[in-house]
Amino acid sequence: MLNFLGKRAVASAISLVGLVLLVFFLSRLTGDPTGLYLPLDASEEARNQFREIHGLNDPLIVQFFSYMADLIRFDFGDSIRRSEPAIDVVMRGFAWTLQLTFVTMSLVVVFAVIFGSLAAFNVGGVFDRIATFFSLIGASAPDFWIAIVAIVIFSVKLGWFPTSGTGTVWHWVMPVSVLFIRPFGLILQIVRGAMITALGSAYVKTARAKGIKNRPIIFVHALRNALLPVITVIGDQAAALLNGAVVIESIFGFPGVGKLMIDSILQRDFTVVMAAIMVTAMAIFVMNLLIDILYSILDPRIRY
Amino acid sequence: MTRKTHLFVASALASAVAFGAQAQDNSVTVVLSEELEIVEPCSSTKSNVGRVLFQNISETVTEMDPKTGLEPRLAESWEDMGNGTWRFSLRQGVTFSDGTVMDAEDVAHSLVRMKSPDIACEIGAKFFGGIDITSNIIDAHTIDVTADPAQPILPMLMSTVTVTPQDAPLDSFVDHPIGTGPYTFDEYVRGQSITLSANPTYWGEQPTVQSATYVFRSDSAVRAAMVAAGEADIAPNIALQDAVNPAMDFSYPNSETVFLRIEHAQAPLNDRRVREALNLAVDREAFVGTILADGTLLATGITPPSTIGYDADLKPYAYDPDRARALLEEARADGVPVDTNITLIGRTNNFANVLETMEALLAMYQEIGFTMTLEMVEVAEWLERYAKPFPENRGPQLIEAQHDNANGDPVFSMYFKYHSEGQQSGLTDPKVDAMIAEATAATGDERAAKWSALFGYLHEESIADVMLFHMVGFSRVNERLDFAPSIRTNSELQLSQIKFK
Amino acid sequence: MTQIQNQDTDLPDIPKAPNPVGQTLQMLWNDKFAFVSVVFLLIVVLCALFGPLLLEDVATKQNLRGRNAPPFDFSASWPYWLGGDALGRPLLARIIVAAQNTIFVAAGAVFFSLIIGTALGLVAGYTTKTWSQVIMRLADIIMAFPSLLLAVIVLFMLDSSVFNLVIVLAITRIPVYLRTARAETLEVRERMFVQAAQVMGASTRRIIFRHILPVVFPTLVTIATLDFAFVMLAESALSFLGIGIQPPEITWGLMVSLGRPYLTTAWGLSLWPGLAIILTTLSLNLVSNWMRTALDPAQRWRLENVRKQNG
Amino acid sequence: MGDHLLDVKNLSVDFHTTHGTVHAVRDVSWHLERGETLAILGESGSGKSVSASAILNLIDMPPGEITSGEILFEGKDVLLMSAEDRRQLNGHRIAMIFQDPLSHLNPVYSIGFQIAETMTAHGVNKGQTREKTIELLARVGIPDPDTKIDAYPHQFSGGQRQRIMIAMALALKPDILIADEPTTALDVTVQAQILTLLEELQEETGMGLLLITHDLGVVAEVADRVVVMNAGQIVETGTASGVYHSPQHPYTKKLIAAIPGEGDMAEPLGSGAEPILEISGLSKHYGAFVALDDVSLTVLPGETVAIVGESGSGKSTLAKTILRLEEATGGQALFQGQDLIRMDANALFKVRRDIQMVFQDPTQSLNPRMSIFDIIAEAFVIHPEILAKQHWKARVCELLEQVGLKAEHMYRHPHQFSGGQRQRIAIARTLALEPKLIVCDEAVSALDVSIQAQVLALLTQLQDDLGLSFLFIAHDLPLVRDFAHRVIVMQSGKIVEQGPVEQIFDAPREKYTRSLIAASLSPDPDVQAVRRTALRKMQEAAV
Repeated sequence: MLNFLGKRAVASAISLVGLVLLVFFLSRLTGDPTGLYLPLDASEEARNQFREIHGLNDPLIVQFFSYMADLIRFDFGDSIRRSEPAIDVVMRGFAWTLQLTFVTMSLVVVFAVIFGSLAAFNVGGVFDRIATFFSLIGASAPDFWIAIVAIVIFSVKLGWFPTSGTGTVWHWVMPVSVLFIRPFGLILQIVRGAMITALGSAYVKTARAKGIKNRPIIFVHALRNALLPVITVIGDQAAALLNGAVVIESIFGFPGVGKLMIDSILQRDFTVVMAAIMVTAMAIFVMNLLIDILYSILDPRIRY
Repeated sequence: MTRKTHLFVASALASAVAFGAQAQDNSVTVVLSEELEIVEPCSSTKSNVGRVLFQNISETVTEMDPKTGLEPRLAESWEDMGNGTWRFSLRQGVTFSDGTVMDAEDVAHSLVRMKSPDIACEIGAKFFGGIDITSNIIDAHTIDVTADPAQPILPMLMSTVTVTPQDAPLDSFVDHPIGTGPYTFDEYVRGQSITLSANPTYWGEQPTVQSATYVFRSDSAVRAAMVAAGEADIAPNIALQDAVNPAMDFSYPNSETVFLRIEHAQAPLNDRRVREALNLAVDREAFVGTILADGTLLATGITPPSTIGYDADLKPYAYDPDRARALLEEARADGVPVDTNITLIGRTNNFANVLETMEALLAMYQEIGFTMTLEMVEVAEWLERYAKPFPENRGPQLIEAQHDNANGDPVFSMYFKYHSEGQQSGLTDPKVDAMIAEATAATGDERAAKWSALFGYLHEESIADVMLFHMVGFSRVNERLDFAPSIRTNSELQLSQIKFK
Repeated sequence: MTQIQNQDTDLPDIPKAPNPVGQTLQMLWNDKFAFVSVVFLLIVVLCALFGPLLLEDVATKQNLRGRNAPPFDFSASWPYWLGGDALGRPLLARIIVAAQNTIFVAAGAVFFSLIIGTALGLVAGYTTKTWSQVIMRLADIIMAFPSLLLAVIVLFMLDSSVFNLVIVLAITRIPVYLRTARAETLEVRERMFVQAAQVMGASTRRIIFRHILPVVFPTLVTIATLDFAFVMLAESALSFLGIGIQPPEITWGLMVSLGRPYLTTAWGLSLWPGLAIILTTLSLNLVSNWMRTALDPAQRWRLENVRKQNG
Repeated sequence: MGDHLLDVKNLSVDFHTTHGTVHAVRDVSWHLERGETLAILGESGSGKSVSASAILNLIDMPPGEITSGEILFEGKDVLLMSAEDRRQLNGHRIAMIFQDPLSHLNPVYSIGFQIAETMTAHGVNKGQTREKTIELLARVGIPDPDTKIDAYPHQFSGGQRQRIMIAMALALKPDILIADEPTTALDVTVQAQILTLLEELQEETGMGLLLITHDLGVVAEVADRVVVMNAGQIVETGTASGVYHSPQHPYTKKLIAAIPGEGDMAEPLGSGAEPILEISGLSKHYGAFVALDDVSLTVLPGETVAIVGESGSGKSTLAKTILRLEEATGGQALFQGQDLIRMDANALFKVRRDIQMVFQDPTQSLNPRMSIFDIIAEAFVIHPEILAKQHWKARVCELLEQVGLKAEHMYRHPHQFSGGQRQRIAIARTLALEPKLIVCDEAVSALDVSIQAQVLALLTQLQDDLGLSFLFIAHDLPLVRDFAHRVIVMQSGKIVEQGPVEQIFDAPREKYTRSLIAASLSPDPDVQAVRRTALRKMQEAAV
C-alpha cells in the first residue's frame, strides 16, 4: 500500500511539473496583460513601468526560473488583478468550489444510485423508461439555460429561493440543483447498466436461492459490485466540478474557483491562473487516489 | 410524506418568504455587474470601483454636476493664479473616518500618489497623462496646484482627484480605503459582498441610507431578477431586454459613445469617399428602439451632448445606400482598391447587444457592396488592435469602440483619439493636431468654439470615423427607493442622494 | 438460462453471402426508436450538407424592425414559423444553416479525439510500461489543463475559426478515449483469442488493429455518441463565456447563448436551438444503444428478423 | 398424493425470446424422498437445471413461463404460493449449491457474512450467527474457521469455496439440497472429497439430495435413482445401477457408449524416430513461485503425449512456455533441433506455422467479432506463403468439411455455433497452418461427453491422416487413457512420473499417480462402490 502511494505520488508530481511547464509557457502566448490593467490612454512610459514591476520585461525563460524558484518556497506570486498573494485568492475560491462539489456530488451519488438501481431492477418497466428518458434529457440540456429559467421561475415568479449569491442554505438550492442535473443523468445511466449486469450475476442467483429479500439483494449484494465502474465515472464528474462549474458560478454569483479561473484567464492574471490550476490539479490527483483506495475498500480483491 | 418532511417544506417556505423581506429599513443592497478587483480610491474612475467608493468613501476636491456644472466639495473655492497654477481653499473641520483631520498635506499626497509610478492609478493615467502636477502647501487649508503644461480646466480635473490620507502607501493599493465621505468602508468579503455604513463624523448632512451592501452578479437577467425579487434595491446596469418593467426600470444617457475607429493610413480607408460611404451605409435610425434602447442618440462626435463644444448643428449621416454605392464606384474608378477585404472588429461583452449591433452593421455594409468580415474578439485581443502600436500586416480595419466621457470637457477624449500621437488615434493630420492644441489651451467660450470647430472638421471634412450612437443605460431600482439614475450612474452611485419613498 | 443459447442443434441455412446493407436496414427497422432517431439524424445531416447552400441568404436577411417575432405565425413564410431572432432573421432557417457548423464542430472534435485517444490508449495498453507511463501522464496533464484556458490560448494565437474550435474541443476530450481504450485493451489482451493470434504468429499491429480494436471499438463508439452531446454543450458554454465561436459564424450552441439575454422576453430564441441540441443528442443516444447491439455479433440476433422457426 | 417430500408433476417451462419460443422442459415429472439422492442426468441444453430453478423461483418471468404442471413440497404446490412464502422456503427448507462457486459467491463480502446472512434472512438472531457459522465451517472442513470466517471468496481454493457454499446451504438444515453440477470444475481428488462430504451430511441430516449433473461417474458415486433428460424431456428413469447396466432409451445408450476410459489403450510408438520436440530442464519462476521446475520430455512425430495433473501443477504453464506466450526462466525446448526458447522473432515467426495450439474454451479463443472465414483465413493473411488469395475460400471450405462442418458456415460468427462446433472451428484454424505439432490445452474439458468423443475421434483421425503430434494437456484421466500414447504426470511444477499409457494406468509407480487414478470416478455404480471403499481405506491409512 505504501509502495503504491509512493508510486502514485511520483506520478502525480511528474504530471504536475509537466502541467506547470505547459501552462506557464502557453499562457504567456496569449498576450501582454499591461493594456488590460492600465487605462487605455496610459503612456508607453507607464506601460513599461508596469511591466517592470510585474517582471514582464524579462525573457520568458528568466521569468520561468524565477517563478519556479519562488514556487519551491510555496510562493505562488501576487495577483496582478487583486494585488494580493495569488494563492490566497485561489484558496478562497477553491474552498467554495470544494463545498459545492461535495454537496452536489453527494446528492448526485445518492439519487443516481437509488434511481438507477430501481430502474435496473425492472428493466423496461415504467419507472425504468421514465428515469432513462429524463436522465438523457437532463444530460443534454445547456445548463446556463436551465439556470436562468430556474431563476425566473423559482425566484422571481414563485419567490421560493434567492436568485443567487451565498449566505444561507437556501442560496445553495438552485446552483446545486442545476449542477446536479447533468452528472445525475450520466451516473444514473452508468448505475443502471452496472446494476443490470450485477443483478444478472451468479451471486445474485445464490442470494435468491438463499431466500434473501429483494431490498438487500439490490442494495447489499448487487450494488456494492455495481459501484466499482460507477465510482470511476463519479470521479470524472467530480473532477469536472472541481475544475470549476464556470457557467453556474458566474450566473449564480457563486465565488468559486471556476469563475476566478475564467476571469483570470481573460485578464491575463497569470499567477492566479497558475495557482488555480495547480490547486485543482492537486485536488484531482488526491481525489483519484481516494478513489483507488475506495476501490480496495469496496472490493477486497483489489490490493495495492 | 412524513410529518418531518411537512415541517421541512413549511420551514423552507417560511424562510423563502424571509428573502423578500431582506431588503428593509434604511439599508440598501446594490448589485454590480462584476466583482471589485481592488478597492483603491485612486482608481475609482473604473465604473464598479467608482460606484462603491466615489463620493461615498472618498471625496474629491471639486465636484462636477452635470446639471449645474462645477461645485465645491472638499475645496470651498479656487482661483487661477496664472501660469498654470490654481489655488484651492479647502473646507475646514473635515476628518477622515479614522479620525485624522483632512488638510492640504493630504491633498498634496493624493496628487503625488495618483501619479506614483509604482502603482497604476487609473485617475492619474487617465486624466493627468502627459501633465506634470506639482503642489505647494500655503497653509493647512490652502494649496496651490500647478500643471505643466498649463491646464485651463484644472478645477474640473480636480473633480476626479480622490483625497486619501497622507499615510496611504505610494507603492501599493489600499485594501481598506479610508476617506472623508459620508460612509465608512466596513468589510469586503472577497467574492461575495462589500458593506458600507454611514459615517457618524461626516462633515456634511447625515444621509438617509444608513448602510449599503454591494454584491456582484455577472448576468444581467440575474441582476434584474434580484431587484424584482426584492433581494437588491438597485441594479445600476442592466441590459435593454431586461428593462421591461416601467415602474422599476429607468433609462439614462450613460455618457458612452459607440463608434467605428478608422485607421486612415490603410487603403482603401485612406480615401475620403470610401469613409463617407461607410457613414452613409449605416441605417442608424433602424437601431434605435430595436437593438438599442429608445432614447439612444445618433452621434456626430465622440463626446455626449453634455460636453462643452458639442455641436448640435451637425447632422448625423443619413442612411443613403444609393449615394454610398455611387461613392464607392467613383473611388473604384479612380483606382482605389475598394474591394480589399475590410475587417470589422467588435469587442465581446462591450455593451449589451454588441453582437447584434455588429452583425447588423456587417449586413448593412455588405448590402452596399463592401467586402467585409466580422471578428468578435475578447478584450485583450481587442486592445492589441485598438491601441498603438498597431499589429503588423493588419490590413484595413474598422474597430468598434465605446468611449466614455462624463466629465464635460472633450479634452479627455480628443488627444487620445485624434492626435497623431494619440494612443488610439487612427489619424495623422497636422491640422487636427493643431486644433487640439489650441482648444486645450483655450478657456471659456473660446474653448467651446474651438472644440466645436474640431468636431465639425472631423465629422464633415476629414470624416475621421463612423460615429454611431450616444448610448442609453438602464438601471432597475426598487420601488421603495426615491432615486433616479443620471448620466453619472455610469461611474458613480452616491448613496447620500438616495431617499426612501 | 444458458440452455437456450447452447442448444446443439443444426442451425437453419442462410444465404451464401448476406447483404450487409439490407441486413442493417432490417435490423434498424426492428428497433423503432432507433429508426426514428436515424431518420431525424439524417435530416440533420441533410440540413448540414445543403442548408447553408440553399438558405444562407434567407438566414442572414436582417429585419431590425421585425426582431424577436413570435413563433407559430403560419401566415408568414415557412422560415419564420419558429419566429425571428434578435435581428429579425428567421429562426428556422438559421437553425437549419447552423446545423452545418454544429455538426462539423461536434463530429470533428469527436472524430479527432476518438482517433487520437484510441490510438494512444491502444499503445498504452499493449506496449511497454515506459510508453504507457508517458501516455498516462500526458492524459493526466490534459485532464488537469482547463479547457477554457486552452480555448483562449488556441483562439488567441490562431483565430476564432470553427476549425480551431474543433482542435480545442478535440484535445480536451482525448483523455476520455485514451483511458477507456487503455483499460479495455489491458483486459482484452489477456483473452484467449489474442493468445491464439500470437500463436499463429500475428504481428503486434495485427493483434492491435484486427483483434483488440474491433472488440474495444463499440465501447468507444458508445462514448463517442454521448460525447457528441457533451461537445455541443461545451461549445455552447464557450460561446456563453464569449470565447467560443463568434458571429457571423453560427452554431446551435452559439444561438442558445445568443438567445439567453432574451429568455424572459423572447424565449424561442434559445429554446429552439436548445431543442435541436437535445433532440440530436437524444437521437444519438438511442442510435448508440442500437449500434452497440448491432455491432455485437452475439447480440445481433435481437435485431434480426424473427425467423419463423428455430431449427 | 402428498406422499413424497418433493413431487414435480407434468412441469413444462417455455422461454420466449425474439428468436422464438424455446420449450426448455416439457411435461417433466419426478419426485424426491427424504434421505434419498436423485440425480438428473443430461448434457448442456437438455433442460436438466430448469425444474430446479422453477422450484426455487429462480426463473425470470418473462421471458420464462411455466405453462403447465405443479411442484408439490410436502403436498403444497409452491407455484401457487406468494412470492414471500416462496422466499421463506428458499435457503430454509430447500437450499441449492451451484457449479462455479467462485462466481456464485459474492466477491465483495466475507464468507462469514454470506453464511450468516442465510440465517438472518430467516429470522435467526444476529448475535448467534457468528458462532454457528464457525461451527458450520469447521463441519465442512475449512481449516482454521475462527479466522477464515472473515476472509473473502477469492482467498480460498476451488474445493474450499464449494465447501463454503455447502456450509451456506446447510446453515438452516434444509429438507432438500439441490446440487447443480457441484463438482464439475474441480480436480478429481477434490471432487471425491466434496461428494464424500455431501454423502456424510446427508446421512447426518436425512435431507433429500437432488443432484444435477452431466457426469455418469458422479451419478454412480452418489445417486440412488437417476432421471435422464434430453432436449427438455425425460427419456429414462430408474435406479443408478439399473440405468447403467440396462439402458432402455437409445439416447441413454449413446451417452453410456460415449463415456471414455473403457476402450483399448494405445501401444507406445517405436522409439527409433527422431523426436519432434525435445524439452530439457525447462523452468519458469514467477518471483519466488516456481511454476515449472526442471521439466524434460520428448514428443515423437505422430505421437500423442498427455500431460495430466491437478490445477496448479504447471501443465498449462508448460504449454504457454513452449509456445513462447510466457518466457521461460531456464532450460531449452528443441523443436526439430532448433531451440524455441532462445529463438529470435523472425525464426519464431517461421516456426509458428509448425506448432499450434487448441485452447480450452472455444468461446474465448475465437474472436467474437470475426466471421468463421476471417478466423480461419487469418492463417493465410499472417503466412501468405501458404496459399494465394484466390484459393482461400476453397481451402476454408475444405478445412471446414475436414472437421465436420459445412462450407456455408463460414459467413457466420462464433456465437452461432455450439461448443463442440466452436472447438472444431478452432481445430480447423490450427490445421490451416499445416502444423506438425498441436498443443491441446484442456481442449475438450468444457464439452459434453458425447461431443468430447466426437472431437477426440476427429483428432485421432487427423493424426492418422496427417501424421500430427499432440501434446495433450488434461485433468480428465479416462480421456487420456483412451487417447494418449504416453502419459506424463505433473505435480507442483515437476514431472513425477511418465511412461506408456498402459504402464501409468495399470501399474502406476508413484503414490500421487495412484491417488489420482483412485479418485477418478467410474460410471459403473458397482465398480465405483468398490473403488470408493478402496479410496476410503487409502485415506484412513494416510491419516
